[in-house]
Amino acid sequence: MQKIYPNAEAALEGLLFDGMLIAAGGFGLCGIPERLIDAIQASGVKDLTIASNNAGIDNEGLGKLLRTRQVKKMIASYVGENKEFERQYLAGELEVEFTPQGTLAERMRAGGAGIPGFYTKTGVGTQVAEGKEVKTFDGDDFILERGIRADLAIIKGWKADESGNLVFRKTARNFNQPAATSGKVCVAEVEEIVPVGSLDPDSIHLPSIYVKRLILGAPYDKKIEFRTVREREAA
Amino acid sequence: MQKIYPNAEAALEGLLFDGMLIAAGGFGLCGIPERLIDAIQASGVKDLTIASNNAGIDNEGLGKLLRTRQVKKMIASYVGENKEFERQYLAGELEVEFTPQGTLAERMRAGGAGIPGFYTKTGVGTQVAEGKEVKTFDGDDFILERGIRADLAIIKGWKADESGNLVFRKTARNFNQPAATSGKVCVAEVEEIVPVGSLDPDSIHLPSIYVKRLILGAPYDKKIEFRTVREREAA
Amino acid sequence: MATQVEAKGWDRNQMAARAAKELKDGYYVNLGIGIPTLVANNIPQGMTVTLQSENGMLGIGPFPYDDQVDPDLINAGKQTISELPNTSYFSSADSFAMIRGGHIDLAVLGGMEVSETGDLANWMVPGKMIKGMGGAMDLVAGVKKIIVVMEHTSKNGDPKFIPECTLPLTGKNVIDMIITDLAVFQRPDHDSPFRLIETAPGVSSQEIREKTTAHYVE
Amino acid sequence: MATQVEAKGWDRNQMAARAAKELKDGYYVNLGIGIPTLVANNIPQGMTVTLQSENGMLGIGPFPYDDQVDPDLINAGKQTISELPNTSYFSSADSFAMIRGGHIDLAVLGGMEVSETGDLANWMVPGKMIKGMGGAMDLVAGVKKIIVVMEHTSKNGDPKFIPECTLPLTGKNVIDMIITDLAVFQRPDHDSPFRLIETAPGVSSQEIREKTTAHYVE
Repeated sequence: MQKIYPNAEAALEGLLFDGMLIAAGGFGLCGIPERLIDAIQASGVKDLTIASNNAGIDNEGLGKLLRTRQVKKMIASYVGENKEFERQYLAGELEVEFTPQGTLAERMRAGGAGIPGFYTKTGVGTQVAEGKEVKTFDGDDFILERGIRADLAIIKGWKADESGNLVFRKTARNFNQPAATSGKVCVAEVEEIVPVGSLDPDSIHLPSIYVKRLILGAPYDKKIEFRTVREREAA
Repeated sequence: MQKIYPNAEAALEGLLFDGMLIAAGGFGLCGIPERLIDAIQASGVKDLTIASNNAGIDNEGLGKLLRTRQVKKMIASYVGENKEFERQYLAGELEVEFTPQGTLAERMRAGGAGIPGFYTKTGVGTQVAEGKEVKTFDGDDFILERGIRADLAIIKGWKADESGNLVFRKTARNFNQPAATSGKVCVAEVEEIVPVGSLDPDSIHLPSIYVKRLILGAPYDKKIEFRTVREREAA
Repeated sequence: MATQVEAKGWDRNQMAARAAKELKDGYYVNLGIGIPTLVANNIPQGMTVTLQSENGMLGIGPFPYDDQVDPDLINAGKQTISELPNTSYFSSADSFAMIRGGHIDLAVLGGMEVSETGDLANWMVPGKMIKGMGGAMDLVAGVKKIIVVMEHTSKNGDPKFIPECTLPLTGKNVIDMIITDLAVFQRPDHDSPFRLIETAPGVSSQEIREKTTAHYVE
Repeated sequence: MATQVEAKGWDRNQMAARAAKELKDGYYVNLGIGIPTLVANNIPQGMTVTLQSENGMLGIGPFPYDDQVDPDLINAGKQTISELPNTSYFSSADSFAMIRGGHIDLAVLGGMEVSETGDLANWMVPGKMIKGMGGAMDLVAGVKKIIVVMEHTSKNGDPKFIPECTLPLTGKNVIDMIITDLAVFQRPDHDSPFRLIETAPGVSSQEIREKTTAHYVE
């Protein structure tokens, strides 16, 4: 069983179709599946619905797919820092389902865990609750949110072994883990592929069962949105 | 902020009351919070409802609390291998809420995650579904299950740092992780307490926020229910 | 007659071997206790099959050598086991997210009764001590394909593949394939009837008809 | 008058310092962007307070030195940060399980409007580009205690602590304490009215009454 593909294009072969739902990992530009986004752009697949916390920035991340008008709808919690997004949204060319960040993460996790719906207090009494079932548990109101089961999940990891066991690095884990589980198929790109047995079995963030196809995406030129630093005290 | 207590009795001080709901980690006799169970037995607290996958065996694990009649009700998925349990159950002295193993794990996880209810296909059309709301999502029936928010969670870990970050070892993780999150307060016992900074921040199974009190429970004489081995081939 | 049946049907290991024919390269599989466990010994050479244990492990290895027994390393049957190079551990919540979420390709379970519409009963007998369903209800509800391996008839000779289960259900309309000591039944989806696709050596279709009360096609 | 107010009220850092007085030893805290971030600079010496970042981190350290900037290590505001010896990382799903589940002791957020019944509006202005609520709705719904830090009045001098929010809500009946540049309001529970418990140096209760349309007790 070979999970390793030579490149992103090969790894996505046969998985893309117009109108599909894709779950994408990443938070801002941290831990985004760059190679896979590039290959989706190159494929020309269109009318995509994408579930992702953010929508990239102009010309970075999912911003690339917005620029080429391949996206019909975004399910996201925060879409600032993206002028083309703003233009399409205000022109009514792009549909957006604003979902609270935690609800979005849980919707992906639920979809991947066979849970079609769950109740949360997040958004009760706000626009987010409109059209949703409200149920009272122990005297408090909660709204019903739906699990997200994506046709495809695209994620970026740090290291994977050849069987597909995968680990993330620092805050680049973010939505990559729940997005991966939400996909009927998950394709992962990583910075390093290591032999089976190299990773600590107690410290696998994403067991191999979730990683159906894998590519080595390195080298990466990781982008930073806000570079904030402090001065070193004089010795 | 000192989380480390000298022993189980001290760590439980002020947390126990009659009629309380306790979530306990462990699977069979693997990864059970032995020291804390002993201290609960010694405290004499009674009318307990305990959510735990199993109920121990005679004189081991939660079996100890059954023997002393401190348990009013068990929420469990499998209670074999326990004669005293069987006796009390058949005599109507002990109430049991049988919950499918995955539903029990998810109920703990949900309770800890602020989710009072979720839908699952597990148990649809069976006795487990009796009295529960059924809802149809995309043509399939699901039943509503409730999150468990315990008054106290007791768990067994492998190592913790002094701030409460905790890791488990191999299959001893099991219910310890979801049980920990389900507790309004979680008390953990571990085999080793290490200085802050000793554990890999990418590999913490239970972040310190969940561990309110901590004891060193070592040395442990870990029990095995079914010792199964293979022969070494002759050289 | 019962002794005749045992002589000419499949034995436990042969039933497990028959179930193992349903494995495919790359499959992630959960095996129940009893005959299903024997499927692990019948994985074809060169095929990668990864075994899952509900208590939080992917990549179950064989029983350990005597000096490598580890109380922290057990399977869902609470037996000591060993790990493999591709093993990963996770919590029970994550384990059943995997199961319930449809990520496991195949589960092989034992059964007391299966109905002609694919209901399974295998967790309790009214009047006897209830031990609990463990993870069985989650497995049948979540795993992509469910195979039941069981004797064709009870010790009294009563059929176990029947029109409707008499025992409390583990799952409703969940079984894809039934492997008994005498025959194999399969259905392509959960709306279709089971079809008799195979009989054990020396067993006739006629004999299967006589020992089965469930409706099935041939 | 506006200039007078600024002269005699609390400045941004003083507002953050006031919020920091609500910290307790052992607290786990989430700080929003803007003034709330400054609370981190005001944690009393010797007190252990662990900061959470929604994107999956407990134990936020200070901004990194220039040569230690790591693109894989950012806070929820997408700023580069550093880690501490007690840091742990986890997924966004686990992060919000922590938030929604009531495990975080305190969150300090900015606000556009707060109603007298504790509603908060801070995520969108109709007619303007909507950027999204990010994690704000989850925080106000899940965290044990919510403090809003905001200017007492808008740039036009309009009160921001008002009878009912005019902007779309972030959360209904969720705020426990309001710290403005002029005063502090608090309520013991979500059924009680807010009480004016403090005014900034040089600010009278009379002035607060004039600049507040929300009902509160003194």
